[in-house]
Amino acid sequence: MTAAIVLVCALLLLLLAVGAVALARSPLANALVYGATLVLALICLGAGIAHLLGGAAPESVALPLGLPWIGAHFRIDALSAFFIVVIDLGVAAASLFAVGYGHHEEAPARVLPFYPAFVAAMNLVVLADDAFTFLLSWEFMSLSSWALVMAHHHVPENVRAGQVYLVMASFGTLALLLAFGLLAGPDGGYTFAEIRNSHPAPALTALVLCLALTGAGSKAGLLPLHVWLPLAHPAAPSHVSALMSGVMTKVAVYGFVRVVFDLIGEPAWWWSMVVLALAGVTCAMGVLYALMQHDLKRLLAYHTVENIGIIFIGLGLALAFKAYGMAWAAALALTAGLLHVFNHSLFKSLLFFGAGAVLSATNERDMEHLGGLIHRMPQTAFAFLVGCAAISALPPLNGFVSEWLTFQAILISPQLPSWGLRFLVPAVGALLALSAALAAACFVKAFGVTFLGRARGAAASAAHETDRFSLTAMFVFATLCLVAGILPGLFIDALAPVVQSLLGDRMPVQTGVAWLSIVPIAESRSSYNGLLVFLFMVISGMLAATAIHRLASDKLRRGPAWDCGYPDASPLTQYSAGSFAQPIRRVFGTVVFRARETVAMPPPGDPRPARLRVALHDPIWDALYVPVTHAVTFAAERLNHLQFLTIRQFLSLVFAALVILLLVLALWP
Amino acid sequence: MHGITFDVAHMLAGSLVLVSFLQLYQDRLYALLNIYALHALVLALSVAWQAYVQQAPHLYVTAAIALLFKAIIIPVALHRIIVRLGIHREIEKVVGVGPAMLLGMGLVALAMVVMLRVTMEADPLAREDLAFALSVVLLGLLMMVTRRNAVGQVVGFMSLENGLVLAATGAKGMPLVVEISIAFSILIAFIVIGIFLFRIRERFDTVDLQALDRFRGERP
Amino acid sequence: MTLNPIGAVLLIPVIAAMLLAALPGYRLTARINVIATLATFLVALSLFFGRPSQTPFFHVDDLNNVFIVLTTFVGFTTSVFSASYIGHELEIGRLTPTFLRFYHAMYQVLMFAMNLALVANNIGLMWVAIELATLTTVLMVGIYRTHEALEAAWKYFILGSVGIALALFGTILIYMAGRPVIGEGADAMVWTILVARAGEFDPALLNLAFVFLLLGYGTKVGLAPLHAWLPDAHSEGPTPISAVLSGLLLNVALYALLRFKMLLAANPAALAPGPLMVTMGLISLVFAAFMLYRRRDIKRMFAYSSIEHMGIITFAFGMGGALANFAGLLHMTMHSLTKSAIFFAVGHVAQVKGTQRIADMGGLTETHPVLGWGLVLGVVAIAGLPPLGIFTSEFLVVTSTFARSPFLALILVFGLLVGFAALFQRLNTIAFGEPRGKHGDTHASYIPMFAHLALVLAAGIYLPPPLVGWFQNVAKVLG
Amino acid sequence: MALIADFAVQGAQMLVVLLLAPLLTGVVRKTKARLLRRRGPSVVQPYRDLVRLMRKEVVLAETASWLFRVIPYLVFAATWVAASLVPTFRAGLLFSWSADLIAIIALLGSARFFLALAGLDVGTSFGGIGSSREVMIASLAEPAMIMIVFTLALVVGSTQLSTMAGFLLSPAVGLRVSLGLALIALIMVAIAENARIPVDNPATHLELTMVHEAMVLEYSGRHLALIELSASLKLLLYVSLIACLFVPWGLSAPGTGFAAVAVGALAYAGKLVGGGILLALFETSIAKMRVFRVPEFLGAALMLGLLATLLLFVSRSL
Repeated sequence: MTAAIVLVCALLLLLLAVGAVALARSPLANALVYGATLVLALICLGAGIAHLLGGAAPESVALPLGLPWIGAHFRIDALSAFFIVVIDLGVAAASLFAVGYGHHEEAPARVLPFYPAFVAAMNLVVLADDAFTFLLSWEFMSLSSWALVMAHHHVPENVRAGQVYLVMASFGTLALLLAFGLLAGPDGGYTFAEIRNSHPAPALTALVLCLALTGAGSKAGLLPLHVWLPLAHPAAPSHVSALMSGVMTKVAVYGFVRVVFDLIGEPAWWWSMVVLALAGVTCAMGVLYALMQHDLKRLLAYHTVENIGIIFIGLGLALAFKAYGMAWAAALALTAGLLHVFNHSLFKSLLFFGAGAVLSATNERDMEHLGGLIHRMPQTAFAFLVGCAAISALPPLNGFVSEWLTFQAILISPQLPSWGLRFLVPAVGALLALSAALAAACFVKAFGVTFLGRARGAAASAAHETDRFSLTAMFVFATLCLVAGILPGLFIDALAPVVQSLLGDRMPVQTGVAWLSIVPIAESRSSYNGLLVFLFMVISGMLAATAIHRLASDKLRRGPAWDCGYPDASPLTQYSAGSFAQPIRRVFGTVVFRARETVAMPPPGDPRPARLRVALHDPIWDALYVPVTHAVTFAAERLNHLQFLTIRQFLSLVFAALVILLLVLALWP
Repeated sequence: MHGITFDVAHMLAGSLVLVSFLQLYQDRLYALLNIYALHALVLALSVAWQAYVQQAPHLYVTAAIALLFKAIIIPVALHRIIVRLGIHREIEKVVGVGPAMLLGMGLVALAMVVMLRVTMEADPLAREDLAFALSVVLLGLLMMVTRRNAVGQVVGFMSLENGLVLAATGAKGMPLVVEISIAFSILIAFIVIGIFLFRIRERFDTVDLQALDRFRGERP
Repeated sequence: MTLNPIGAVLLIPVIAAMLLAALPGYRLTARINVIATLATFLVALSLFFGRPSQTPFFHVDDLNNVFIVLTTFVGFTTSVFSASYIGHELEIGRLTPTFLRFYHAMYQVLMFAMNLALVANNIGLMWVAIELATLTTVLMVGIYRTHEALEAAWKYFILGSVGIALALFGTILIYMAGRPVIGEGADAMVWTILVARAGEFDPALLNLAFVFLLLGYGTKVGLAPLHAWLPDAHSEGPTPISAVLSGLLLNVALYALLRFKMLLAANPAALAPGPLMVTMGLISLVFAAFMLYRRRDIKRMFAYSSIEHMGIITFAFGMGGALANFAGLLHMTMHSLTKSAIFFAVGHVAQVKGTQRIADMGGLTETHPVLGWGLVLGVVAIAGLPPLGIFTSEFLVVTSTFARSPFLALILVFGLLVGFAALFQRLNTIAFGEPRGKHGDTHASYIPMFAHLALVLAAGIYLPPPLVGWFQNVAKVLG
Repeated sequence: MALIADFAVQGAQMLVVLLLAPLLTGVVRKTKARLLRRRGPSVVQPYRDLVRLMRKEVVLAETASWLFRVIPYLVFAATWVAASLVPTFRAGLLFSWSADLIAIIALLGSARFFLALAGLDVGTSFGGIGSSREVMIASLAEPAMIMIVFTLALVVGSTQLSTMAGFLLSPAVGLRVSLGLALIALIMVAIAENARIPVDNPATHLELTMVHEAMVLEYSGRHLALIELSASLKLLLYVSLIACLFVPWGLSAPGTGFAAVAVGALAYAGKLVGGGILLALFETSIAKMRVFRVPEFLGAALMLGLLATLLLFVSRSL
C-alpha cells in the first residue's frame, strides 16, 4: 500500500514536471507547482511515517518497465520508509519555502519543471529494489539536480559548477554500476532479492565495498570526492540547495547503507577502518574548509561535508561492531548515524532557507557585505540562530543528541578485539570533537557576521523581512529541531525497526524510561535528558530574570557603544568574516591550506590604504584534480595530432592494422 | 586436376607477384606505368588461363577488360595526365628501394604463412592462387603507403585490385566475378578522373592539408 | 515480387530516385522525397506482421527486420528534416537547383543501397550494396563543392575504396571456405546456407576472411584507426547526410560485420572474433573520447562521438554473451535514433548561428529554447544518462563486462567518463552561458528531432517484448 | 517522601554552587593579593560587586539587538545548570543522570557560543577580537576536554559523573599513568576555559591582551553582573569537577544519612579552598603568554588527552 502510494505520488510529480514545462511562463505556475509538490510530499510523508511507526512488513511492487526480463522492482521496508520520511519532510518544507521564495526567481522556467522531477527521482531511489531501477533513479536524480544547478547559467561559476557536478556524479554512478555488476554476476541477477541470496567471495565483497564507498561517497561528499558539493549546492536556487544538502546527500547515505548493510552480507573488520578513517578526515576537513569561506551558502555546503563525515563515523562504527558480532553496539552506532541523518536534514535545510531569505532580501551571498540583519529581519534571524545552535551540537537541540550518541558508540570501542580499531577510533573521536568545536566557532562567525553587528553595505541596511511562507517553513523546522532535541527517545524508538531489520538487534526501548531521558546502554553508564536540561535552563533563566528585575533594577539606557572609549567608528572597523577566522586560520590554515598572509604597507606619508592579502590553497584539489585534468588535456593534445595526418599516413595506419592482424593470425596456435 | 594446368596457373600467379616487386623497385613514373601495364597483361593471361581451365567463358570477359582497360587505356591516360599536369617524373618514396623490397619479402612470407595454415582439403590451386593474390594485395597496399605521388599510389591501388581479381578468378565457380571486375574498373576510372579534376600534382595530400589548417583551425 | 514487401522496399526508392532525378522544383521534389521515404517506411513496418519467405538473394530474420524498419524510419524523418534544411540552404544559395535534384536522387539511391544491404541474403550482393551506399555518400559529401568538402569527399573516397577492396577479398575468402562444403556456384555465397554449414568450414580460411572483413567493413563502421574519413565527411557534407551517415550507414556496415561474426560463432574451430572486436572497440572508444576535447567544429565533435559509440557497440559484440550482445543491438538502435536527432538539432543550430564553430555559439537555450533544449536532451541521451535508452544498453554492457573481465570494464568506464566530460564541457558552452554569436532564424522542423528523442525516452523506460524477443534470439546466435 | 528529600538535596546543591561561586573567586583574589604582598579586598568583595552591579542601570549600545539582552540570562542559565549537575558534596543527586559529563561540557559550550555572539553583536572591533580569540581557544580546549572524558570513561566504563566518582573511590582504580596525564590535561583546560593566567588575564584591561574581557566589554549593570557570576560559577564548576574526579574522598554516596552529607559538605569546602589557593599560587608563579602561544599550550593538552586514552589500552593490555 505504502509503496503504491509513494509510486503514484512519484508518477504524479513526473507528470507535474511535464506540465510545468507547459505553464512555466504563467504567473500561477510558481504557486501551483510548489503547492502540488507540497501536497504530494505530505502524502508520501504520511505514508512513510505510517509504515515506519506501524511496523508494517516490507512490501514489494513489480512493474513491467525497465529491463523487460526483470521488470522494475520497488520495495519499501523500514529503511526505505525512514528515508522516505527524511526526503519528503525536507521536500515539504522546501516546497512551502519556495511558494514564497519562488517569486524572486528570475528564470522560473529553468527551475519549475526540474524541481518535481528531482523530488520524484529521490523518492524512487529509496524505493528501488533492483540494480537497474536504483541506478536509473539515482542518475536521474543527478541529472535533474544538474539542470537545477544550471538554472542561473549566466554566472560562469555556475556553469563550471554544473560541469564538475555532473562529471563527479557520473563518476560515482559508474562506480556503483561496477559494484552492482559484481554483485549481479555475469548473467545479470539484478534484483536485490537475487543479490541478497548470492554470496560472493570475500575479495569481491571487499571490492564492492570500495566501489560503493566511492559511488555513494562521491554523491554524499566524502573526502576526497567532495569537490563538486561546495560548488554545486550554492549555485542552485536556495530551496534546491536545501534539498541537495539536506536531502540528496542523505539519499547517497541510503545507497551506502543499502549496499553495505543489506546487500553484501557480513562485513570484514578492516572495512570499518577504511570508512572511519575517511569519515574522520571528512569531518575535520569539511569544517576547516567552511571556516575559510566568506560565501554564506558555500560555508553551509562545506558543513554538509562535515556532517556527512559525522554520519559516516556512525556507520563505520556500526560496521566494526557488526563485524565482531556486537549487534547491540552496532545498533547504537547505526542509530546514532541515522538519527544524525534526520537531524542534519532538519537544520541544514533550515539554514539554507535562512540563507535563501537573506539572499532574496539583499542579493548578497558574501558575508563581508552583510551584517546587522537581525534588526531588519528578526524572525529569519531567530530561526537561523536556532539552526546554528543545532548544527553546532549545543544542548538542548537535536544536533547534540546524535553527536552524543556517536560519542557513546565511540566509548564502546575498547571492547573491540582489533588493535587497529582500538587505536583508530579514539583518534576519530578526537577529530569529531575537534570538528564539533570548530563548527561552533564557524557558526558564531556565520551568524555573528551576517546577522549581528552593523550593516556592512547598502544592501544589508535596506533588507526586508522575508515572506510568510518562507518564515513558516523555517519556524516549522526550528520547532522540529527543538522537539527532536528534547524528546530524542521518540525518534530513537522510531528508528528501532530500521536498525532491527539491518542488524537483528536494536537499542533499548526509550519511551519507558523515567523522566523521558535516553539511556543508550545502561543508566549507570550514561544517560541524557534533553527535556530536563531544557526546562532547567528555561526555569533558571526566568528565575534570574524575574529575581533581578524585582529585587534589583530593571532600568535601561541606550547610549553609543563603549568600545574602550574610542569614538564611534564606521561599520568597516567591525570584525569581518575573514578577520574573525584569522586566529583559527593561523592555527590550522597555515598547515592545511598553506595559508599565507601578505601585508602591503605603504611607506609613511603615503595615503594609500594598507592591504592584507590572504592566499589559500585547496590541498585536495591541487593534489588530486589538477593532475588529472592536466593528464587528460595532455593526452587530448597528443592524440589531436592524429587529426592532421595525410591520406597516405592514414592509409599506412590501415596497412599497419592489416599486417598486425595477419601476424596475429600467423602466430595463432 | 592434372599437373600442367596447375603449373601454368602457378607460374602466372607467381609472375604477377614478381611484377609487383618490379613496381616496388621502380623510381621513374613512366617506367612504373609500363610495369603496371605488364602487371595487367600478366593478370589478363592468368585470368584467361583460369577461364580455360575452369571452362568458364565469362571469365574471358574479365580477361579482356584487364587487357584493354588496365593494360592500355589507364596507362595511356595516366601518361597524358602526367604530361598535362607537368608532374615531375621522379617518384618520391617514403622508404628506400632496399627497405621496401625487404618489407615486400616480409609481406609475401606473411601471406604464405597465413594461407598455408589452410588445411589441404581446399584444393591446392585455390590455395596457391590465394597465397599469391594475398601477396599481390599486400604489395599493392605497401606501394600505396610508401609512394608519395598520386600516380604512384593509384598504380599501387590498381595492382592491389589486380590481386583481388586474381583471387576472384582463382575461386572456382565464384559468381559475380565479371561484375566485380567491371565495378572495380569504374572505381579506378573515378580515381583517375578525380586526380585529373582536382589537379592533384604531387600527392593526394595536397588537397587536404593547407585546407585542413584553415579548416576551423583545429590545429593546436 | 511487387506484392512482396522486400521488393517494395527496394523498388520504391529506385523509382523515386529516377523521378527525382528527372523532376525540377524544390517544393515538389522535397515532397516526393518525403512521400517516397514514408511509403518505404510503411511497407517496412508491414514486415513486423508478416515476413516473406527467404530467397537465395533476400531474406528477413529477427536481426535485419528491426534494422530495416529503423533505417526506413530514420530515412523518412531525415527526409522531413532535410525538406526544411535544404530549403534554407537554397535560400542562402549554398546549393543550386541542379545539385538539389542530384541530391534528392542520390538520397533515394542511398536508401535503396542500405535497404538492399540489409535484406541481402547473398554476401556478394551485400558487398555490392554497401559499396554502392559508400560511393553515393561520397558524392553527397562533396556536394557543396567547397575546398574542404571536396577534400573530405576525396579522403572518404580513397580510404573507402581501400576498404571496399579489403572487404571484397574477405568475401572471396568466405566463398573459398564455403565452396568445398557447399559446392561451387551461388549457393556458397548465400548467407543462410553458409551459416547453416559454417561448422564444417575450414577455420583458417574463416579467420583470414574475418580479418579482411573486419578491416574492410570496419572502415565503414569508422573504427579507429580506420576512422579517418568519418569526421571530415560528417562535418563537410549536408547535415541530413551526416545524420544518415551516423545514424544508418555505420549501422549497416556493423550489421554486415555481425553477419560474418555469426559465421565464425557457428564454427567452433575458428578463432573467437571477440578479442579482435574488443580491442578495436576499446581503441576506438578511448581514442574518440580524447579526440572530443579539442573539437571546435560542432559537427566534427558529434562525428567523433559516433566513433566512440561504434567502439562501445563493437566492444559489446566482442564481449559476446546474451547480455552484452543484447546491449550491443539495443545500443545500435538507440544510437542511430539519438545521433540522427542530434544532427537534426545541430543542422538548425549551424543554420541559425551561420557557422559550425562552437566558439561562435552560446546560450542557445536562451536564444532558441526549443532547439537548445532539444540539443541538450540529445546530448544527455548520447552521454548515456537516464531515463533515455542508451543508459539501458550502457548499464548492461558495463555490468555484464565487469563481472567477467574487470580490467576491460575499467578501460571501458574510463573511456566513457572521459567522453562524457568532454561532451558536457562543449554542451555547456553551446547551450548555456551568455548568448554568443549571431542568432538568425530558420523555419526549422522540430518534429523529427523530438520524435526520435521521444522514442529513445520510451525505450529507456519500456522496451516492447517482441523487440526484446528478437534481440534475445539474435544475441543467442551471435554467441 | 524520599522524592521530596531528593528534591531538597538537589535544590540545596544548586543553591550551594550559586552562593559559593563568588566566594571562590574572592578567595583566589585574596590569596593572589597576599602572595603579592598586598592586603587585597576581602573575600566577600565579589558579592558586593555583584550587588552593586545589579543595582546599576544598564547602558545599552544603540546598535545592540534583542539578542544582546537575552544572552546574559542564557549564559547564566546554561552555566548554572552545568554547575549544579557536578557532584559537589553528594553523588547521585536526583537529576544527576539528566546530563553526563559530555553534556555538561556541551552546556558550557553553548554558554560560550552565545557569549561569543554577544561579542559580535554591538559591532565594535574589541568585541570581535574577544570572540574570535575565544572561539579559537575553545576550538582546542573542547576536544582536549573530550579526550579527557574518553580517558576517564574508558577507565570507569561510564560518562556519568556520579558513577565515575563512585568508581574512582573504589580500590579498583589503582594508580594509572593515563589518569595522571588526564589530570594535567584537565588542569590546563580548566585554566584556559576560565580565562586565567597564563592563557588570559581576568584582571587586565589592556585591550590587546584581553580575550574574555574584550568579549563582554559592552556589558554593564545587571547583565555584567550575570556574566561575572557565570564566570565564577564556571570556575567553581571546574574546581569541583577536578575535586570529584581526582580527589573524590569525602563525597557522600547516594542514600547515606545526614552525617555523611555533613562530612561531604566539609570535605567539599576544604577542596574548594585548597583549589583556590593552588590556583592563586600557580597564577602568581607564571607569566601570561602571547595569544598565539595558546594554541600550542592547548595542543599539548589535547595531545596529553589522546596519549592518556591510547596509553590506557597499553596499560590494560599488560
